[in-house]
Amino acid sequence: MARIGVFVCHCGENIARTVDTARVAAAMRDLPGVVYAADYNYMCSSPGQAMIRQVIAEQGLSGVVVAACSPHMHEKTFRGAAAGGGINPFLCEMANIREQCSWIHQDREQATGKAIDITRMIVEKVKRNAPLSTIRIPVVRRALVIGGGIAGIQAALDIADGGREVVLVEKDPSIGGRMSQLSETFPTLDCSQCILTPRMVEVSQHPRIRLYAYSEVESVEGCIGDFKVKIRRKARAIDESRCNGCGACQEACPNKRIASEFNQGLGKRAAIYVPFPQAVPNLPVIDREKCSYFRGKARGSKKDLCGKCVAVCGPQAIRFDQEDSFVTENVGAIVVATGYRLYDIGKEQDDKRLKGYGEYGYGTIPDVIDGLQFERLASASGPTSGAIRRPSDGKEPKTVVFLQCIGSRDPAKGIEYCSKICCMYVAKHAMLYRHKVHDGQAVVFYMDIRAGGKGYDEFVRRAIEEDGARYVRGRVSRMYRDGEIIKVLGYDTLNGSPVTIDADLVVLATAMRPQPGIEGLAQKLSVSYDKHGFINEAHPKLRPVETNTAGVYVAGACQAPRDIPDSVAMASAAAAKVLGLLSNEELEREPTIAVVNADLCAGCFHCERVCGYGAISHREIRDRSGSLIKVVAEVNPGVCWGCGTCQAACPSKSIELAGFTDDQIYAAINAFADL
Amino acid sequence: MQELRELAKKLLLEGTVKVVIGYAEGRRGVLPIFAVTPGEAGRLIFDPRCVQNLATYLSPRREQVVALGRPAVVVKGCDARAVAGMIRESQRSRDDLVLIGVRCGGVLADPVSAVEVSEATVAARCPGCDARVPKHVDHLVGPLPPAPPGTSALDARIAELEALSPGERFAFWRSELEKCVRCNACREICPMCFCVRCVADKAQPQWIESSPHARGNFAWHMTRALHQAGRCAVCGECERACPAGIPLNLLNRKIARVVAERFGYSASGDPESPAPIGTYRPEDGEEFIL
Amino acid sequence: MKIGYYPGCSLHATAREFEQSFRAIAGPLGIELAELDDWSCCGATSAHATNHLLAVSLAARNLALAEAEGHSALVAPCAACYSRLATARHEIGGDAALAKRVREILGRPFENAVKVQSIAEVLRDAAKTIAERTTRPLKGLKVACYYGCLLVRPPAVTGFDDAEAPSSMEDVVRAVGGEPVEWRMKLDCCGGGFSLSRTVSVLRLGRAIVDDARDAGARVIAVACPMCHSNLDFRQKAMARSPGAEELPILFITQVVGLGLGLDPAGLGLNRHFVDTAPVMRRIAPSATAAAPATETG
Amino acid sequence: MSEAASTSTETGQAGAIEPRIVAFVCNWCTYTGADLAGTSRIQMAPNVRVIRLPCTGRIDPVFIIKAFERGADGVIVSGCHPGDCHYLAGNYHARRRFTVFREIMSFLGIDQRRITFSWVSASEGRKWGDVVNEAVARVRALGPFVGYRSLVEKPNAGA
Amino acid sequence: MSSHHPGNRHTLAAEVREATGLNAAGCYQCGKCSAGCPMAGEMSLKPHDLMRLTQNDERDRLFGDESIWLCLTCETCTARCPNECDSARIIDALRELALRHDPERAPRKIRAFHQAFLDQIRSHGRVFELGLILQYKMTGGPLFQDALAAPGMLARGKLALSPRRIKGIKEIRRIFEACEPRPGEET
Repeated sequence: MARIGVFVCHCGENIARTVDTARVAAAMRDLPGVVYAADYNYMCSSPGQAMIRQVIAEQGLSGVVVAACSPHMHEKTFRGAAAGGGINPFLCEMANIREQCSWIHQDREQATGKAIDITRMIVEKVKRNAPLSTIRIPVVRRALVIGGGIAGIQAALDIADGGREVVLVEKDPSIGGRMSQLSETFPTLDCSQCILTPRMVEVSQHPRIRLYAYSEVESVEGCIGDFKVKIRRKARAIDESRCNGCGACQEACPNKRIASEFNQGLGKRAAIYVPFPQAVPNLPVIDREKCSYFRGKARGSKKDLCGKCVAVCGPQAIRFDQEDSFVTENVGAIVVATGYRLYDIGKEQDDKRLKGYGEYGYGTIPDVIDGLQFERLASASGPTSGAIRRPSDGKEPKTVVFLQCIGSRDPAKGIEYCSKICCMYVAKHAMLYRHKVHDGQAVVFYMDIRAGGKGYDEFVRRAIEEDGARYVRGRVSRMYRDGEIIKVLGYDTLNGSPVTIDADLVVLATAMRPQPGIEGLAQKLSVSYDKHGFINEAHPKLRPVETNTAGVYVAGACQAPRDIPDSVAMASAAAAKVLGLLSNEELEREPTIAVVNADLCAGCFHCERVCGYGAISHREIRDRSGSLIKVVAEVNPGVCWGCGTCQAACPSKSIELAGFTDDQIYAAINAFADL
Repeated sequence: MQELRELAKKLLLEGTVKVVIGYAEGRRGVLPIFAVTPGEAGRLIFDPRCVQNLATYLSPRREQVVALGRPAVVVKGCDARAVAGMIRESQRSRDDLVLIGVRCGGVLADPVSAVEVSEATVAARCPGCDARVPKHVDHLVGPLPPAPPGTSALDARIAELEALSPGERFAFWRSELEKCVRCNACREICPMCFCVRCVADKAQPQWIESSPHARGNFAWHMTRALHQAGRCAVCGECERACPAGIPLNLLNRKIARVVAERFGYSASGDPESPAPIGTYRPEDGEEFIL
Repeated sequence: MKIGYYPGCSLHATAREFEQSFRAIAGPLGIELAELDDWSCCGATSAHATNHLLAVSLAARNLALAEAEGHSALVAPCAACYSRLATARHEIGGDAALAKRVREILGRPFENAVKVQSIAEVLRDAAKTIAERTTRPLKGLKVACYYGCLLVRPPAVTGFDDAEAPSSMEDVVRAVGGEPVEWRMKLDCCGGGFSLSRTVSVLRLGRAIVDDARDAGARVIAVACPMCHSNLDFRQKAMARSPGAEELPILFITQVVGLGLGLDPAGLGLNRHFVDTAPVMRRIAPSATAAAPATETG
Repeated sequence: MSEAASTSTETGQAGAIEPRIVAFVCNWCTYTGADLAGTSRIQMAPNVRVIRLPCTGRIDPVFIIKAFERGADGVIVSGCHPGDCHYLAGNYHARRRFTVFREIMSFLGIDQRRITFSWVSASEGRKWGDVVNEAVARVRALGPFVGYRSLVEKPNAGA
Repeated sequence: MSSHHPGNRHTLAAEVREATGLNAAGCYQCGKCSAGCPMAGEMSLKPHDLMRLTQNDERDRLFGDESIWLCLTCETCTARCPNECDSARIIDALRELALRHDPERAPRKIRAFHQAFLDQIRSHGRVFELGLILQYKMTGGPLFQDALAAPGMLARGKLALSPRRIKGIKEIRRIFEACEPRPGEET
């Protein structure tokens, strides 16, 4: 039989003015199971709390109800007092007779009646409260970082320097990401590779970083503190232990006419290749689509296949028979940093909402390129060794037109959002161009200049005032090839006249999009993403680097368009979160979580469908002989946040939310009318 | 008919399945048959009298049937929906089932007295059926009979009820639900009622009053309709099984329509299609919310 | 294939050769044209420029007629009529209130169930048949396919072809062995309805189009719109021409197909044009006699 | 027949006593909003008893049935606005659940004016007051819901 | 008369929205429409200006200018508008509103042409082009300008000499009446 103590607070005049607290206490005294009820001036005062502790001891209370202010105000206080009195804090609850009674009513009679009802309902609930204890989950104190761009590199180094082991997974043959393709960076115009390459080397040499390049996350199991991640190591067809990175193989390769990904198709590479000289790891990879050995093999041709690379490889590192292999890593936290790609204006799109730009030639005009391609043209390590030459005929363009917002802020053919970095890199491009082609004219078509950031607007002004970039406010309606040049038909909305420019080269600042396949990865991690595929942060303001899945964090341009400083800042923030998490042996969580009654669970998994946290897993129940009886739902206490949506969704009520069980709520409803 | 029997025999002989669940001539009309031998498979029939939804025998609750081993089951379009539902809710895996779809021209409201489908004899749910050719089945047998004549009496009745005032509807259902004796036949026959312990039998706390008065019955039938939303195949078995003759399929059909109209969802035969309850769209309608 | 046919006013007057040639080729291509009984004007620019509801209703009347006659698709060769009918269908389809109002105004059953097709769409879909039936391949005839505005814009309404890089008319020209040229102005407006009310604009726009086609090496411009045709054909004389530049015949796409099918030029109404079409015939006639027997066997 | 008349067949004597209303609200938005109403001293009808739940996603329609059985004349269900769920999407799931349950109740003849659904955020104390007052007014007009409670009795001529 | 308070439901933008369901506020003045407009050269107010003035509720400047009447509805602006504004449709609506606002403001020639054209439909159900040309020339079109053309047209059998009236002419008239802007809709 329950032994409940009820403490009714006057809160000075705040409650007592309109509620007859003594009558409330008296009414409670009449309830079965209530062994003590009293009213007092200030329950939250130390005498008030002492009173609670004392009564618990004297009366051997099994539950405490404090009828006072809102639980949001003092639940912690009184649960502390209850604990002090020697009972489980979750056996103490508050009846809100101030904010939701005395303060919103004047009629003393009605207010008192209502206060009695409110308190009675809580008393009935507390009779059915169960002691709960904080949940503790052991933490595997290592982290996984997905993506080896600048964000991933920064996060990995910060975590590793913080003393924790890091597993870094990169899908391409080398880390470095987009930043390694850039020539200079705004707003300082320092060389991108000069600042990035040392970081890449650091990663490769760091004792606490395990790098899996040319690898992808295959599957993820477990939860915060204990993820089991299966990683696919794609076959390079190279024995990494033997290869010394001399590069003789790519010299020997007969097939050197393949468009280079690193150079955005502006340069060529061989079928066996190191993506770029500073690649980390400095290992070649064989492109099986293009390699004549593998193609011959695929055709099943019998005659001796090409092996020129094998012939020249001193350490005998070429392994045609190599196949994808798998490793499983156990980590406690995961950082997603998969970065971005650029919108392609071609007719074929991977998303039906995107249309491409017919008015700009659907990408069929050779001298219309995108921002990353221009980076490669301007880069000293690029196909033209940094000389600005146009793709079609290698001539130096004297007039270069830059178009901003291509695909961005364009719900009709692209995406509605602003890609954020274009204003800055277009200004940078205009400058670099002028620095390299002194008699050249850069013309920029823009809608707005968004240069918020330290030294950003000054940078854009420099492009205009010192480097003579001509900024025209307006979108371009159409452009077409006219012999040697490209006719660009635009409009200057500031002086109200049409503008037609004969351009030698056109550079499109195309929108930033998340990497293809991001949805697949997000689903493996059960993190949510927006309709564009960007990973959703847990809270847009207060939890910017967390995701809806505990233990999974996000950094860089896979969350939204970001420039380098933002990405690095985010990466360090995520790293700090990870280090915080990994600083504990165990992590503590609120005990108000869902629990499955395995006997009653029919395994329909409605709970699993409504659980946004992916806290529900399948558990097989077998008899002694080991044969399967049934599969039931199971709640992962590390992942459940206690919203209780699963319980309402369960047809047979076989899942219960601790602290808000059906029994407790039923009791409250039952008690609401004193019939 | 022959096609069906040959197929069943073949499946049994080559050991693809251990039992074929189908319809056969019984003493007092058509009965379910569990054919385990080619001989028994020879008794299989399908005609408008085959009203039963055999999906219910796939429920894990039916231990004797489970014990027979891998089944093939004869399904009409509506029945196939139920099977899909059971698969979606992990009661059965698609691979350990063989589905024999039968093309259907509607079944009889009362298979005992009538034999031919006519506007007068057809089951209320059949006219306007969009699943006369079962989808997502392994085999499809029989010719496609002409579509059942007329329009659905169910929809007509629903429209009548909706035209009434709440008070009048309340009175109508009160008079209907007072008849319910809580024999649970509706639950027992329903393929989707596979809970180990039905919420109606839960005692601690007892959400649904167990005594068979109208109030407990309202609670039961409202809860049942809610739990069936988006799962019910509107096969009408519950209504057929009800000894009190309560028009349960009115409610089933009504809710199926709500789910279709509000969430653009219809219980198709596709196990892959998501359930409408348990998913959501941010832009779902909410005109009833202040 | 039987299809509802909405000629529109121009095809019974200034552009009667458009109708004449369409009817002439329909037979050989196995297309049965069922002209709507008692069709009325689509409302054209004048309606939608001044009274939207009127524009939609006038067009809708014809859609309703087609529905009543049991057609699933309706072809409107005149690009302007096509645009008005398709737009009405689109707007009514997307606006229940408008649909209701239009139904009241028409006072006849109307489910908005008829698909509206342009001539370019119909001929493109028949390209295979056209190629098979071609007896007088237009070898070496350089054709500039002119879409103008209403055939492919706005994409939300038309949608059978790419709004910025259409290809359906080119496909048709290729089917009859002609040589479509790549040019820039194929989507630029000719001045449309200003033919009478603002001739200066029409001449300016028309000239740019004809010049660009000529520069691109075209010997003839193929059109699918009576307004484009009269603006480019009837108005061409009045356009200033750079010395030495010869006039450019303007053919309806149906006439181009007709020539390919070996039909008699007069029967296609080539004689009705203001710009002399003889040069076209001279270009293709020799190849025709050569090609005829070859294709008989094929 | 008119709604008022119809409800009388369903409820018996209209407007006899003070209506009793149960409110099922989520802890993070509406409950906090109700607290704000208190701190802002926004006066409202005293007929509502609040039951606090973590999230609207936790609110099971059987709560409503039980409330009516136990003498509630009306029910309020309120939580976070779409997109504001403190958890992830509890309110979205609740919205679908109640979209269906409303139709069921309405089809069975339970006058939907007895049930109020609302989104009330932590900052909408004023709105909470309005929701409460309007709900009370609506239910008062309909009278006590004896029609439902009395389902236990054998039918009398009136019902 | 319409007040100019933003948000007032009688603003031009609000009326456009009522007539078309389109939101003129969607225009962010990028000028792509004006850059591609074949008539922009002849317009004193370019397409994006028209959108701007609509947003600002500057009726008098809009309706006092002939630019809206120079739109050919070639739909280039609509097809290329990055923010899906459908300017062509909005300009149509502006013309309609302008006529209600003050018919005399519309350029005589263009108005006369539209009038003549609609009269043709009203009286025959179809457009009898010779009649159209004649009426148009009478009611304001430049006389004789195209006189040279007509014979050519006739010679080529391009002009019917006598109008043909459709059977459903009553229906057409009814449509015209039903679509007359009601006084209630005047702003």
